[in-house]
Amino acid sequence: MCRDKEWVQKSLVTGRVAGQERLTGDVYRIRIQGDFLEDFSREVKPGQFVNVYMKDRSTLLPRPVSICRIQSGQLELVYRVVGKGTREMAGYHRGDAIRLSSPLGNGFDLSCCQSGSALLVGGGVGIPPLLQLAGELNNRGIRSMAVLGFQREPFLIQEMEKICDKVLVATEDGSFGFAGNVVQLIEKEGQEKGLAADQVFSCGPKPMLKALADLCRERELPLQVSLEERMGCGYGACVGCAVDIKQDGKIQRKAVCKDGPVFLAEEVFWHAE
Amino acid sequence: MCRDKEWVQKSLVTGRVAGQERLTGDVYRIRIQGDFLEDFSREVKPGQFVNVYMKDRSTLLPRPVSICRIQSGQLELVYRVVGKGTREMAGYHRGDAIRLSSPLGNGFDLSCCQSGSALLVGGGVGIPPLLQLAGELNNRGIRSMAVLGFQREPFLIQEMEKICDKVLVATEDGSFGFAGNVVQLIEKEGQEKGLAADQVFSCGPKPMLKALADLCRERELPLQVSLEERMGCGYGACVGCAVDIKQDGKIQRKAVCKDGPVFLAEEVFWHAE
Amino acid sequence: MQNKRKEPDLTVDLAGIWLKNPITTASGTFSPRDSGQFYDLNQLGAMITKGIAPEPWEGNPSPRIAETYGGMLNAVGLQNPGVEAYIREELPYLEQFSPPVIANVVGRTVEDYCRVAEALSDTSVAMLEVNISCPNVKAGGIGFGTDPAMAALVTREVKRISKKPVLIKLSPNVTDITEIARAVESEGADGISLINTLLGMSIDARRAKILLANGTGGLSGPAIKPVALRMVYQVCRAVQIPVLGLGGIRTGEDAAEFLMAGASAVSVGTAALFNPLAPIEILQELKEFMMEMGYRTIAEMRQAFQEGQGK
Amino acid sequence: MQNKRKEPDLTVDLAGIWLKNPITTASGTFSPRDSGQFYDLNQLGAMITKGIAPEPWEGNPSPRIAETYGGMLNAVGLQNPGVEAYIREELPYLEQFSPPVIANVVGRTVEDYCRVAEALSDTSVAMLEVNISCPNVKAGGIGFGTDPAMAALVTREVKRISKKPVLIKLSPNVTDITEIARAVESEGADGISLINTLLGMSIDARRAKILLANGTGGLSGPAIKPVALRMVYQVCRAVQIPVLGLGGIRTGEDAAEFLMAGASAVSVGTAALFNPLAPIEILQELKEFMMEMGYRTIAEMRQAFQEGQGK
Ligand SMILES: Cc1cc2nc3c(=O)[nH]c(=O)nc-3n(C[C@H](O)[C@H](O)[C@H](O)COP(=O)(O)OP(=O)(O)OC[C@H]3O[C@@H](n4cnc5c(N)ncnc54)[C@H](O)[C@@H]3O)c2cc1C
Ligand SMILES: Cc1cc2nc3c(=O)[nH]c(=O)nc-3n(C[C@H](O)[C@H](O)[C@H](O)COP(=O)(O)OP(=O)(O)OC[C@H]3O[C@@H](n4cnc5c(N)ncnc54)[C@H](O)[C@@H]3O)c2cc1C
Ligand SMILES: Cc1cc2nc3c(=O)[nH]c(=O)nc-3n(C[C@H](O)[C@H](O)[C@H](O)COP(=O)(O)O)c2cc1C
Ligand SMILES: Cc1cc2nc3c(=O)[nH]c(=O)nc-3n(C[C@H](O)[C@H](O)[C@H](O)COP(=O)(O)O)c2cc1C
Ligand code: FES
Ligand code: FES
Repeated sequence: MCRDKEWVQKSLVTGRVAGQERLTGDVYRIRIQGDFLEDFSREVKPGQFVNVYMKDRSTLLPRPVSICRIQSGQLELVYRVVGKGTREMAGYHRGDAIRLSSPLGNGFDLSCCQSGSALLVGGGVGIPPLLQLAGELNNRGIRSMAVLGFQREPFLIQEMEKICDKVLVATEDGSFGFAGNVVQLIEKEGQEKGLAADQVFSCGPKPMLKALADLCRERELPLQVSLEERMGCGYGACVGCAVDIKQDGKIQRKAVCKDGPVFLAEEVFWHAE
Repeated sequence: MCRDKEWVQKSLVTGRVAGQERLTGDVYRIRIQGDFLEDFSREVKPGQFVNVYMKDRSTLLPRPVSICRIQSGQLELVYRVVGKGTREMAGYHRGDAIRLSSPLGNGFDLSCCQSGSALLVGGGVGIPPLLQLAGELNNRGIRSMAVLGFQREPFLIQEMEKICDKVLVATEDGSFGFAGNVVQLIEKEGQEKGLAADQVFSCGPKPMLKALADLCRERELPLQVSLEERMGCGYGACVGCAVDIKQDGKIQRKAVCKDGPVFLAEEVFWHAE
Repeated sequence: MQNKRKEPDLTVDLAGIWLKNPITTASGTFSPRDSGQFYDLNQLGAMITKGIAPEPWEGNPSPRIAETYGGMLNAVGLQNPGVEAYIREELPYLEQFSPPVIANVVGRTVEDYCRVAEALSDTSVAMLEVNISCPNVKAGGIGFGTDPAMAALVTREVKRISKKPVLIKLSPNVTDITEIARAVESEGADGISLINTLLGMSIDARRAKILLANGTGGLSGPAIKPVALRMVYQVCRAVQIPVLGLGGIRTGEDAAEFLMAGASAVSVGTAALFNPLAPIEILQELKEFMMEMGYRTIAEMRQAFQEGQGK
Repeated sequence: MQNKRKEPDLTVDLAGIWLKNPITTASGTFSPRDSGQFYDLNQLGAMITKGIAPEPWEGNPSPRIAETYGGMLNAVGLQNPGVEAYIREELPYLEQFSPPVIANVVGRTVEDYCRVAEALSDTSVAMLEVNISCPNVKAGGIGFGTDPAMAALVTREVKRISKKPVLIKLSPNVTDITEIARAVESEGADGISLINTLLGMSIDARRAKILLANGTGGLSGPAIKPVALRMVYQVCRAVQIPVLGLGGIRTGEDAAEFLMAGASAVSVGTAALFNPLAPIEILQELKEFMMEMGYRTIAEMRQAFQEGQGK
């Protein structure tokens, strides 16, 4: 709709739920079908997200969810149930309608990665966008290793293993893989085997990103992080999703939804929580 | 739930849609199943209604709908789509949940009708409660005749014909039966064949009820009318549904949901619209 | 935290009255005989009854109710049978139940309020809740609650005559709610209730008409919760007397938010209209919420909020 | 009625500016480059841009947004790049589109407002919309819009300096909106916009914390529509100057209600956040509504309401 003018590029679309499965605990994967996916897959960049609009009309604001991958004509989102909106999504069944936006935001910047290898660091529901990223890096002939952290039960491991050279897993409680967090795991791995990566990409909870940013600064590794913030519109209209970004020696308030969600870690002003 | 105290008699229940059909135009019949119907059918009186609670959480208030009949373990409601709530109901499918209250309000007073015959006058979606009433009169051995008015296409005629001795139909546009309104039809019928009824019961749009009230007063026929008003709670808590009732020489504001919806026509203070 | 699964202590003190839990019924949305058909009234913290005037009021003509997005408008116009009928017919019925009765009082003049307060002084009523959202007919119909001086005057006069503790129920349709709150505190109010409804209007576009017969009406329900919560928070920090918080409470967590903001107890209004079981469901949810979070008392929960906030 | 299927004439006059339809974008909820990715901006009646101060403002820290029942709270804090950047980067982009630009102006002092008004006087901006919901730092942070004298002062000074027509955008957080409306009318405002957001608060019960970093925020969206409509109705009857109505408009019928109540045009705010296509969908629905009801012009529709109401 409304693609008549050159600058009118985005739209809202209604997809159909092709399937839904629980990956573990309260984490679900929903698969969505629709004609629009042809356009989406042509344009989408790893790290972009879609707005999911709810049916419960008391909850008006969109829920931003990262694109996990688009495969076999299906858009896959992986999400954790944390509140009203995600609870609603978890109730969708095959055939139900789901209202979405076009892919939004700027994804990971891959222009820096023409060759060499990449380290992908994900925590919990920060992992989904890394799957799409791993696929894209693979397409470009860039080798990648993933370090994935979970509270307890892991998910998306097999999918990542299919694409990445190596996948390391950490769980907080040690129930699976390394007992601890991803940053500890990376440090341990680095000491034992050395860490060779030309670029680090990460998505996950803020404390994890912050610790990773410290580590990467020390090691002089370039790091891109995908941030989260509460949103009003998700497309750049309200400036509701501000993060503090250091650029040109000044701190500037940027919009996660439009200027991000991916930022250079060295430019992020990490507030003490 | 909460039937532990003697005075705790009412509840909210969740039924299942057993089926839904369009009767004509924008008039639908929904059939509802549920264990609670055993209680309902024991207690229900013709002319009572249920509150239907919506799923769209932006529309909070209950929709009052008359009980059309309870038969073969199913509660039947017949309603016209006029706005958000009834549009939602029309979208329910077999198996969907529907949230309802216990039967509410006072039904028609049948204590006056120990024998003899009754005239039932209904207009549009005022007809549904008359079906249940006709059945109850029938059970009590009281003969009834129905005069039913519609804008265009009639509905519930066959059901009424099965129970009533005679059913006369009027449509505004003359597309079916008598061309005109029910009051005109009653007058015509009365002139031709005489109108013998010990009691008149009616439900329908206010102008119809008012005209009928005038007619019945002239003919000295006792008339009970079922009224409508916008409701807050539907169970007597908010006094939102006031009608003016003349009692003991004074005009009193009564609650349609609790003191009605059925009132004696001679006691209703008919405001000029 | 330990004691995670132990039932919390829900008792609260509201201006000197002990309530077994903080859930009360908002005035005008509760009818003992009718609400009591859905749940056992003994479960309530307190029963707040509809606004009572010295004489019967017939209220406004219908339509009195309009649904709005996430809320409703009402223009019932404080229909009530008058204080004599209340004492004769309502109170004896209420006395069957254990929760204290808080009588909501309305008036068109200061004398009106005083007459009701006087008449209720020797009854079983535990407390008065004086609704000052009513228009003052002697001041050209300006609401008592929109002017600090008038609010103070009503408070002073009612306090003088009443043998019962007095809550003053504030109107939210003001520029500075803390100014009104301080005015009634300084005249001796034992506590403050807030909020009453926001003034609103509904138009039926298809009929090209104002929907309510009265023109405007009072907006209530979940839609107004953020305004109510803000005002409760502000007033709790502006005065020393206890606050009864209400406005849009629909869930146990909603109730917890008002209690965290500083309310001593809460009322459930519109939610009880669209769900007759709301008061007891909210009570149950509040209990479960406190158990899940490990709060043993309401005070402890409020404390956690104050410490988290640094205020 | 005849002409039932003929397209209605949607043009309106807003304080001397001709709009091809009454649908405009509410300030702060519209970004030309971003909103324009969803629909053709040329379809709009007018483009109202976000609040602009004389210097860049960084706004409040995050979280700035909280969802509420049927609405939302925002505490963006009027982040903006300042009037120079606006003239340099925003206006040239806007000039590509045909609808007039209405620049929303914010300030912390009267001088702030005047500096922006002056800077915009020789630009392509068609009109100013002066947001007086800002706190006046020289008056202890009291909102300009909550005091008739301060509202009048801003109006007088901005009118003196501006070569453009001036709408004053009122805050709804006042006891008597008509008092403020009359005050700004008497100082020469060309029109009035209302309403801005209601002051609210949100608490995250599970974290026992206030949700917004700023503490309070502005409530907007469908939840507030009844309050907005009431105020638009009241102000349209209190002043002679035209009114731009907004607050919770989400559908074509919502827009029709504000136009019936007396608004010359309307703005779509929060609805455009939860549905980026809202402005043009509302426009389409309004057109269809008018066709269905047989209204040929906005004035005819308003007339029908006034006659039905007897006012
Ligand atoms: C760019 C981006 C990508 C994301 N991708 C994913 C993903 O792939 N998988 C996943 O599980 N989660 C993801 N999230 C987080 C997800 O948006 C929230 O968990 C979700 O919005 C919560 O909605 P709710 O209604 O269940 O929770 P509620 O707490 O009921 O939501 C209330 C409001 O707060 C907002 N909100 C709550 N938590 C968050 C949060 N963490 N971030 C942003 N807004 C929040 C909601 O959008 C809503 O407006 C992403 C967030 C962002 C910003
Ligand atoms: C006692 C009683 C019995 C009824 N029985 C039937 C019946 O058997 N079949 C049937 O089709 N209709 C019946 N009605 C009317 C029915 O309640 C309304 O048509 C329905 O509430 C409209 O809801 P809506 O959301 O579709 O309309 P909307 O216009 O969107 O509703 C908005 C609000 O107005 C109220 N409302 C709108 N129209 C009416 C009305 N006519 N009466 C009361 N409230 C109204 C709604 O309940 C809601 O709160 C009855 C009404 C009453 C009072
Ligand atoms: C139908 C109705 C009637 C009311 N009557 C009264 C009243 O008599 N006295 C009073 O102080 N408040 C009255 N109120 C206001 C409520 O007690 C309450 O303050 C307001 O509705 C906000 O709370 P809520 O959103 O939980 O309903 C009434 C509200 C409604 C909806
Ligand atoms: C995120 C956001 C930012 C806003 N920024 C401004 C602003 O800069 N200037 C202004 O006058 N109003 C601002 N407003 C208020 C809106 O323009 C509008 O008056 C209000 O939101 C009510 O309308 P709505 O319910 O349609 O959103 C803002 C509102 C929101 C939600
Ligand atoms: S959420 Fe609106 S600009 Fe990012
Ligand atoms: S609708 Fe509440 S008393 Fe009738």
